[in-house]
Amino acid sequence: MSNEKIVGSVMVVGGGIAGMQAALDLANAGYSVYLVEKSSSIGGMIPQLHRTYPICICCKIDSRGVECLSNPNIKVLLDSEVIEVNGESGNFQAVVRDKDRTINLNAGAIVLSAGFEPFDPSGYDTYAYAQFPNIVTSVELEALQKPTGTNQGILRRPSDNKEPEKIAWLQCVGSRDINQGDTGACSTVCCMYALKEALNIKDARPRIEVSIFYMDLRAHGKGFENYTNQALAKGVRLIRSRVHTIDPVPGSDDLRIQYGDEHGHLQTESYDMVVLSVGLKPARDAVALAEKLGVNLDTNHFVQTRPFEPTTTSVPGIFVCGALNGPMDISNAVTNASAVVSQIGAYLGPTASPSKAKPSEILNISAEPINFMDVPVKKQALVVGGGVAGMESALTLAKQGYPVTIVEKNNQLGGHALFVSKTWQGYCVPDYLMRLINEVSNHPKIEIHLESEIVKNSGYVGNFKSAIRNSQSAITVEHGVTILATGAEITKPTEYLYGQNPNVWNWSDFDEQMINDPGVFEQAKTAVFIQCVGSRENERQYCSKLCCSFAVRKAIDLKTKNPEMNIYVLYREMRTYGDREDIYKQARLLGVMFIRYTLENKPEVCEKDEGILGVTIHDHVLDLPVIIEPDFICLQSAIVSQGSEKLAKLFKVALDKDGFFVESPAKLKPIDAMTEGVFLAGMDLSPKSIEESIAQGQAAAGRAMGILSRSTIQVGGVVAKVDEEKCVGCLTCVRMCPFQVPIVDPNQRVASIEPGLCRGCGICVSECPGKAISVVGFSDQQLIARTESLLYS
Amino acid sequence: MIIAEQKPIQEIKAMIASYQKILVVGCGTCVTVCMAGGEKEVGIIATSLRMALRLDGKKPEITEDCIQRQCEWEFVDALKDRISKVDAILSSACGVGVQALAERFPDKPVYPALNTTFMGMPEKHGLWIETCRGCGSCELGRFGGICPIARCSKGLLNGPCGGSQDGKCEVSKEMDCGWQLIYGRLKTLNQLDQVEEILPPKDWSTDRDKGQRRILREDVYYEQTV
Amino acid sequence: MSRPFKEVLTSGEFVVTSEIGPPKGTNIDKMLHHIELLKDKVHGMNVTDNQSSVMRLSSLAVCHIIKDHGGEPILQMTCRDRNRMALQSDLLSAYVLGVRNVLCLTGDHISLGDHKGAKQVFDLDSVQLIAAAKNLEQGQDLGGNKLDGSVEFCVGATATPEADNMDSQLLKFRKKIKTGAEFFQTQAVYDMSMLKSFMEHTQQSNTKILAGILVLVSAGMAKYLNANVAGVTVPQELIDEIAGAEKGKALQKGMEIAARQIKQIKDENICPGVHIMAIGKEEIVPEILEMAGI
Amino acid sequence: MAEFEPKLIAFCCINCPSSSVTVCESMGMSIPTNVEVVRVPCTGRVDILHLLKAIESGADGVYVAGCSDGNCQFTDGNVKANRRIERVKKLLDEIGVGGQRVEMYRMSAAMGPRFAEVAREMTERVRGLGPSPLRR
Amino acid sequence: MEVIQLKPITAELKKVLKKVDLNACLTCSTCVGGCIVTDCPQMDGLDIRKVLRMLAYGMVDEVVNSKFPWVCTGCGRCVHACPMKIDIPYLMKVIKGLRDRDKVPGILHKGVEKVLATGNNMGIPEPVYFQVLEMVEEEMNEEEGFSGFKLPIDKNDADVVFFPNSKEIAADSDDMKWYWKIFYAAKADWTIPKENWEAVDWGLFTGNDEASMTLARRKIDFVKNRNIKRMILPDCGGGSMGCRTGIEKWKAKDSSLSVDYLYIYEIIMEYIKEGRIKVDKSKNTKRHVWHDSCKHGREVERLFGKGMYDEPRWILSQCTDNIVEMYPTGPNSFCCGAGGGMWPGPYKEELAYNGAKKAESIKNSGAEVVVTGCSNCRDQIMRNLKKKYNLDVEVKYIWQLVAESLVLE
Repeated sequence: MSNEKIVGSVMVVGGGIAGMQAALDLANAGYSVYLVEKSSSIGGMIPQLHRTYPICICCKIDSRGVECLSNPNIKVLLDSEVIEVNGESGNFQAVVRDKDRTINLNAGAIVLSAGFEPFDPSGYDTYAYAQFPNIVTSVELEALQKPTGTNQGILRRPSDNKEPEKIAWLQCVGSRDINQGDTGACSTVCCMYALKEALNIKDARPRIEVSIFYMDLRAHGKGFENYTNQALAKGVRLIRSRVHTIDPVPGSDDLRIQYGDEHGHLQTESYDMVVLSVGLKPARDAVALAEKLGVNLDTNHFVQTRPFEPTTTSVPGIFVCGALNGPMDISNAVTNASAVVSQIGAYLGPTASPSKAKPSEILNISAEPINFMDVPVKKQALVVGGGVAGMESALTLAKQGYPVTIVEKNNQLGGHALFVSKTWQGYCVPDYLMRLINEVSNHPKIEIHLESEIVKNSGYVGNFKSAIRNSQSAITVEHGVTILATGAEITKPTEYLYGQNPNVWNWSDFDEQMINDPGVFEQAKTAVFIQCVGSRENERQYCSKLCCSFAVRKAIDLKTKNPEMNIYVLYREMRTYGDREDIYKQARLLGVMFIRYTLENKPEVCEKDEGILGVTIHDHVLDLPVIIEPDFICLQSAIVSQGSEKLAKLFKVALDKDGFFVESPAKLKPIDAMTEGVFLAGMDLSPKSIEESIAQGQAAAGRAMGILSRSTIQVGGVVAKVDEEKCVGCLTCVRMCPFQVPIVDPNQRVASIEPGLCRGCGICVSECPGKAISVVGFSDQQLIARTESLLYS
Repeated sequence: MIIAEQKPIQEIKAMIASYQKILVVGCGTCVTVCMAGGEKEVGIIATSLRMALRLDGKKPEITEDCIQRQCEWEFVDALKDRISKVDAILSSACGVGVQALAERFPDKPVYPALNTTFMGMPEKHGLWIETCRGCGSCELGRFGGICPIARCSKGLLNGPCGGSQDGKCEVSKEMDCGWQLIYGRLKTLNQLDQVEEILPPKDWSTDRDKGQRRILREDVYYEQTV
Repeated sequence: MSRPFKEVLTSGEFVVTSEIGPPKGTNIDKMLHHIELLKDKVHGMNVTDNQSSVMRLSSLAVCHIIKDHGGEPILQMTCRDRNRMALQSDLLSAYVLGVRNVLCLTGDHISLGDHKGAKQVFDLDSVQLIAAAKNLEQGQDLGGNKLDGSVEFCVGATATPEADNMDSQLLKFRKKIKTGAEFFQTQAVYDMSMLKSFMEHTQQSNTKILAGILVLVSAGMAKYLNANVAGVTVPQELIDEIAGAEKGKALQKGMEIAARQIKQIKDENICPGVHIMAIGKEEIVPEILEMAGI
Repeated sequence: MAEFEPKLIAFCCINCPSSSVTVCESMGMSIPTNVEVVRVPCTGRVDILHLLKAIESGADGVYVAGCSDGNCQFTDGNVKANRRIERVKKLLDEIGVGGQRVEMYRMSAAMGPRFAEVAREMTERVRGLGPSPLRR
Repeated sequence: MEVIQLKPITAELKKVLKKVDLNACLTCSTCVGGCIVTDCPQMDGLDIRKVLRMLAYGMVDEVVNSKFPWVCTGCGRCVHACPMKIDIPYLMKVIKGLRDRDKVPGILHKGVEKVLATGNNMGIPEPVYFQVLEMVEEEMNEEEGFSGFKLPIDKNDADVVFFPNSKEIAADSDDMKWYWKIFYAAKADWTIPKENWEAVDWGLFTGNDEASMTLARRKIDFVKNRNIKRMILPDCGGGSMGCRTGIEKWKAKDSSLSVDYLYIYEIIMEYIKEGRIKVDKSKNTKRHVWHDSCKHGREVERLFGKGMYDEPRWILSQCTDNIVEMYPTGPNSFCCGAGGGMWPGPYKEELAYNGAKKAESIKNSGAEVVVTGCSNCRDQIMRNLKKKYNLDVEVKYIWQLVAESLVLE
């Protein structure tokens, strides 16, 4: 650890999911934390929700709160408000007031994580929210659905306690609306939460009809598309229309919705309840505090961060994470919180020693005492992949003094970002990338292996050993943590005359050209961008996420250079989520035409004489074909996994059906792999933009700090053990373990289970046909004895 | 590996219903791996039988054991003491193991808990397929390593029958046409010429048609002298 | 009066054969009616051998009856029910009963029929059965023993012009030709373009291909064939055509289609002949031939 | 005669379902006293034998309370358990005890009263089936 | 098949359309769902979203030649909820202005020509105008309580000026009495112009900004020349909108220009509040409902910051205790269907269709008396919708209600 570093505590303002995560990660890395929460409990928004998407964490949130409250390194200040802050980065003095006293505290860094508040829809006179009891906000609906609520989980409508039969959701209430909603931005999460609410209701009471009125279905995140398809299959109805007015049905408490359908006809439907999917607004108090601190806000009043520094505010030493930074979902909030921790770690030294892990609940219920073993931690990291995510994580850890080995399969660092000219905001990527590569290449703690790959890995958290091989040599490194950031690939389109006509570009080639010689495109009279090329169809039922923003950015750049250019973006759903909505609007205002197509009605590209391109697309509004003769076409082809099977096997990380790494099923760990001590960042998890990759890279470093900052790590406990005498090497355990822990070494012929990796679920024990495995504390004998004693008592 | 599957509990029960003391013996080799008769399954069979018999008003004593291989005298012999205390043996081994027990313990009735099915392997965990018929004269070299005897439902040697469609057998759409597999593999290996030759009718004399087959290895043959 | 089938095959005439299905039982009245009806209209009557693995009166016995009635029988032999001994023995028997034509097939799997628990044989395959017949012609049995008195057959085999696995089917087809098959009766064909492309594979040999014409009796049958019978594909337009027929006229429409196809095969000289299958409705064959102008 | 009170064993995952127990308690809902809970790290740990033994030892019914779909901490321990429960049902049907005495329930903590509901539901079901034939 | 022909929008046109960011359109259908014209059978499948899309594609001629902008009443319910706040009423007005004047539907352009030439839309000569006024004046004098009533024409230094509407002069002259009675009862210092008195502004309805400006200027000049303190904006929604917009535009051109104006509601409120007139609630026991005219409410709010919602309701509450509300109401209320020149225009079937939503609102409210503040709205509801949609209601001007409730001392 570098000696010149200032040490200090950290003040985290806001005790929601992001604040808790930041506090816990900091505490685990040895920082004293003040967690300031203005309400009387921590947890933030999530405890108000019925369930969370895509996996429910409701049952975990309380224990997380308990973890914060009981952590010796965290001081939780409830009912508290920050009154005043003086000083500067490394040495802030804050005045915090709770119900009956004023506390002065010192902090080396401040984390703003006070989240959001739901938009108040009273301003929409057309939706008459205040007027009719059966129009509720999505947040109120969560409360109505909650099993601990007054209705004990049975949804009843407020006016007469009747169980509703038909419910409608109206999207974008307080989002994407500069008129009554007063916000241009998309709130990012509402499409998914509405789907979740609808699906939950449908699951509980299949006869209830659920409809969602929406503009663009923003199912851009990992697994979202799949979830949407499930919802559709289960009968959730999606209606593409923004509703003008909710009318009462005379003589009843029902509500009538008249809407313009996709063909411009008026449709009328009655509902028992209407849910307004309200958008996310930055928490007012937090915004006030941010302003007091001199922190810059963005156009939508969220805390602004610096280019390429997704958690750094305009004031040194003050960081932001969670929805105060902009609408985001839980996993992004958690990721950003961990990223903040790593950024603090890069300049501020810890004041305490890492907090010890609490014994888990499994231990409390086991039938025998559990023993652990302390094993020293190798204070070194291995980063696989030298793209943005990998480099950011490596650099962050190196800055804290930990040696890092980067293994990159290509002959240079940079990864996919090498072909990107600008971020969606318009920030110059090549400049940033060169800076980052220089810093990484010249950092004394970072060792870089280019054109190399990992060929072997063994060990467990704190004690990994990996073999790195290139064409000349093979070396072995020992490391306490592993960060996988191997990126993704771009498919080559197989349609739209790609490869047949020189003016049909794939977007990566296109953007590389934009870096080298944008003149090629800037003189064009007409340009066409086609979205979702190979995404969201056939075998690839997911959204490649960044293509919408990409096309919009490029259209703006081209249109700015050459306002006379006619630009057409042919899309299926515009997924410019969050602030990206601003550039979507900017592009429209510049005259870029956006034409929606469906899978049944895909654009047709043909080549006329002399290679002139022709595009036919059906205009979704006029219901007529449009013929465009573009000078070039840019295809936004799908982003796919680059074949991570080998690495996945080596590091015991699961792959999803699309070939991307699967994050821990322990829910609130979006960048932890299933194997402890292995972290995932960047596009190998799912397609994402550069700043999201940066955040994940930094977050991986933040999570890694929790391990590297310790001198020893505990191994053992509730783990599976193989009886070698009985084992017949049948491979059942190998095939059944969700974490690929057991191995049958061909030389040893029996299974072995590394206690450092085993999670103690006991699945292999129950599957083993030879009864050769048992799990400490939960053996067959113990469980059967317990059963019998209960029955005989 | 030998693949077997459990008989229905009622069928097993009917066989052993008249006995009071029964030993269920598992085998730790093939049938453990194919999840039909290892220690775990022995437990399930024994427990199930106890319950089934109790419902019939009986109170049998059913004990459990599992040995490494029921097809080896040494392992079988180790059961001697336990078997002497029971009225009947239920073997959850393959037919080989059942017969081994029967031969070693001539005074105890032995019953099979499994149907021994075929030689094969798991295609996926929990799905086993037959791949060898043990015909005694292996011609796999000619067929690209895929046996037409075991994997063509008609055992044809000169090409597929007309019932092959979409790569599947006429018997079941679940079953691959063995000949399509052979053809595809030989094509990949660029060895299609190997099947151009018209094969004469197979010599089945190595099959079991001459009665129980035996192999005697002079170099290792060793007459046990007690 | 019938002529030897072999003679017709080599005469260059357009060859027409039809199928005769033996009854399940001993009542042969209907079958005899069919034989009488067809014996002068077709060049050969092909008797199925426990077709679809359903046990029936034996092919050999029926062939003998046909012979008695003045028709030209073609004996179907499958490899499912007899081992090489029985097959050879039956071939000898056929010869002495005056049967001169034999069609060698593999046979359907036992599990498709009405004796699912029976032990199936498949000691020989169809190629080997052709070889066995040829071998008998040489005065030898498969055991290498000399015969006292040999046989002489016109040996046929089957092919599937619309098979989806054409490559591997052609492998066997070539072997059948090489072994000495003199004629082929094909699986039902509906798509003439596929038949044409199949015929390109036969150019080098002297063997005669008789295109299989399976008369459709309803749209349901067509759909059943598509779904369940390997190597048969009824094009959608034919299904539509049949489905579009007036009520009660589906069979008539099916006959029209069959006649049209036969006519096309003949007029365009696609194949040297046809083999008509009118499962259980053999009485319609003469009318079809008339409609086809034969 | 007093109403038959079935003895039930519930194998309960310590994650969502156990939280559900807590939620039930916090809502003042009681879990029927005839239900005995055996906690396991994951329902993936529940073996066929455990269920059979419970029935053999005199339980009138056994059920497994696992996490809801897609919510298993160990990816799919609940799914694996479910498959085993299906086999136990078949076995018990064959034996004559009746497969209905065994059930798998999936629940999330958010379903709160669900645990108590399930306990009552299963109790009712088994009450309807009567005492285990092995106890008669 | 018809194909969309892509046409670049001319620079000139771009300038015209510049004020409206029609490109901001999200094609979300909010406007379609809120527009009374949607699904009108006579529109050949055109709807507001399609019209915007056509313009975005440069299909300006097609839109200009279509009926749509003329059937659109400019009610502003679209822009009220449009998430991108696209000023569709303005856009429709601009498009109307692009139509060759000889192709302007019906009598609208002729009316404009007449008002420019003669001072009123119908070209009523001054002697006829005086004749009518004198006749009504005489009749007023005969009514109990109004003897001695004298019509103040072209009076200098008056407190307020009131503009009649040619429809009243030509056919419904009795309708003027209600105003006059109020002025009389309040002992108001008021006047009515001799020339250029037309309240209605068909320049607004035909996209003829120049004419609209001229009409506004005439009113300003009258106020200035006669030294009138305050101008009562015409009751006609379009008239008031055109006039007020014109005044603001003239003010923008000449910062020294100051013109005080107010709505009829405000002056009546003033009279009641100051006790200058008294009204008797007991006379009006039926269920009354207020109809919000778009161009007194929503559009005024949007363009000038405050709509006349509370003022008429307050007046109503002075005249009766039996008041109900329609739904939707206030800023979201439906247009009567006759705005934007639809009432005098030639599209009668469309006129009826346009009013369907309002008729439904009225029916659902259960009201027996519909009170309006715009002559267009009143005529549409009273003379058209009542019959077309079987509305069993009375329709009254708000000043009628006040006049009928007056307690004369």
